[in-house]
Amino acid sequence: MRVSFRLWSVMRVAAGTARVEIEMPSGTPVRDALDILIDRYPELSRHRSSARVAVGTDYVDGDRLLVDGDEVSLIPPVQGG
Amino acid sequence: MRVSFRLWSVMRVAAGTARVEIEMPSGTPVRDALDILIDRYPELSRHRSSARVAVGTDYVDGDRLLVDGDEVSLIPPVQGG
Amino acid sequence: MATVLVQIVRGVIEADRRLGAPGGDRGAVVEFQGVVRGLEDGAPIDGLEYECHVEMAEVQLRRIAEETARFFALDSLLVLHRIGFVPVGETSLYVRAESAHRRAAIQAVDEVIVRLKRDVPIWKAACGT
Amino acid sequence: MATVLVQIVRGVIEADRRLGAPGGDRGAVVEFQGVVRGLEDGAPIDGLEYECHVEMAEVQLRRIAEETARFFALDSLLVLHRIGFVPVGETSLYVRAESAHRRAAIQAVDEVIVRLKRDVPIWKAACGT
Repeated sequence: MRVSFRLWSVMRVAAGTARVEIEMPSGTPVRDALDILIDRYPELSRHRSSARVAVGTDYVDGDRLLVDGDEVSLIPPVQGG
Repeated sequence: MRVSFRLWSVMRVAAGTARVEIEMPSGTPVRDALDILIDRYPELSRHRSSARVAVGTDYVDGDRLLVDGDEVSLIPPVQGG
Repeated sequence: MATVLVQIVRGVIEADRRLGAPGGDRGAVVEFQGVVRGLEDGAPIDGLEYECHVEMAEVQLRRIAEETARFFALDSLLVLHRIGFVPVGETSLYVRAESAHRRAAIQAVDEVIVRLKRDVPIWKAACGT
Repeated sequence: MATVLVQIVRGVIEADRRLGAPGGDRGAVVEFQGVVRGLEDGAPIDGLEYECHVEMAEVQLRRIAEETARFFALDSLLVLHRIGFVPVGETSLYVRAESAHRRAAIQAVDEVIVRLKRDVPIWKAACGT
């Protein structure tokens, strides 16, 4: 399946891109998908522990199994207000 | 000396007047002045325990000695807002 | 030094949205409006008639506002209380605090209202339908 | 049921002062404005550039606003967050709560902001001089 990652703020800057598409096995858990992403973009690794993950418009945890077409956002600490 | 009392809200309504002037000895403490007022307007007595007293624009306690020309306000529980 | 303004007013309160020095360090502006509700003790009313010892109210309110502005290190604090007849749905009390930080502005607005309701000589009477 | 409106906006926030059903039971209206300050980490700036995951931000913000409005039994709750470039002195966040009682409106405004600052995907970057 094809997973679309969206990178925001400091993570977008670190990776130098706002979107990354990666092929991976269907049903990959979020935490494994992040491993795959960080293999490709090691400059994201220092943000991993502080970032949350969303699929679509909702936060998810690392156990969540991804399906084809999921859009995964990496959410570094937010700063609205 | 002449002491001018101002009555407000429920106390004004109870006494049927907003202002009362009473002659009393110079240096009368506030608490004695209230006794004199309430002798004249016994319908104020049931409000006495809940009312505070101000001289001019400041709250005072019962020990305060009045001087000629003092304006004494009886302040039932306030309801601003 | 904070800009502090308090006023007992007759007639409609027009919130002064321009208060505070432009270019000040404010990061938070909090405004409160107390509005006359349609029911008083469960009965419908047309409005409230506010009675006020004006000279004393202005002195007490200024003291409260100055102390609160100092304590919370506000940039500005404005307090307007309308008196006389205030129809249902109109504003009887308007408070505006400007501060560098949100919490200070919010707490200052609350503090001013708590102290106003305790110490400022204003009373209300329901005006029936 | 409370009237709840949330919006991510580009361009100047014009506070909607007409929100809320006329004749509602509101006795308190609390408004908060977050204003961009002239210094960021001690250095003078021209403004802040807000980045936002808009679809997600609107969903998260709506959930926060609806839960808060229900919990505090508000009459209405409006939350506007501006994104893109916001110059110093302009409003980046506007929150307005209407309620029967003051404390509910004040606490609701604070609660919305606390949760927004924790969960709504918006980020800022200083724009230097």
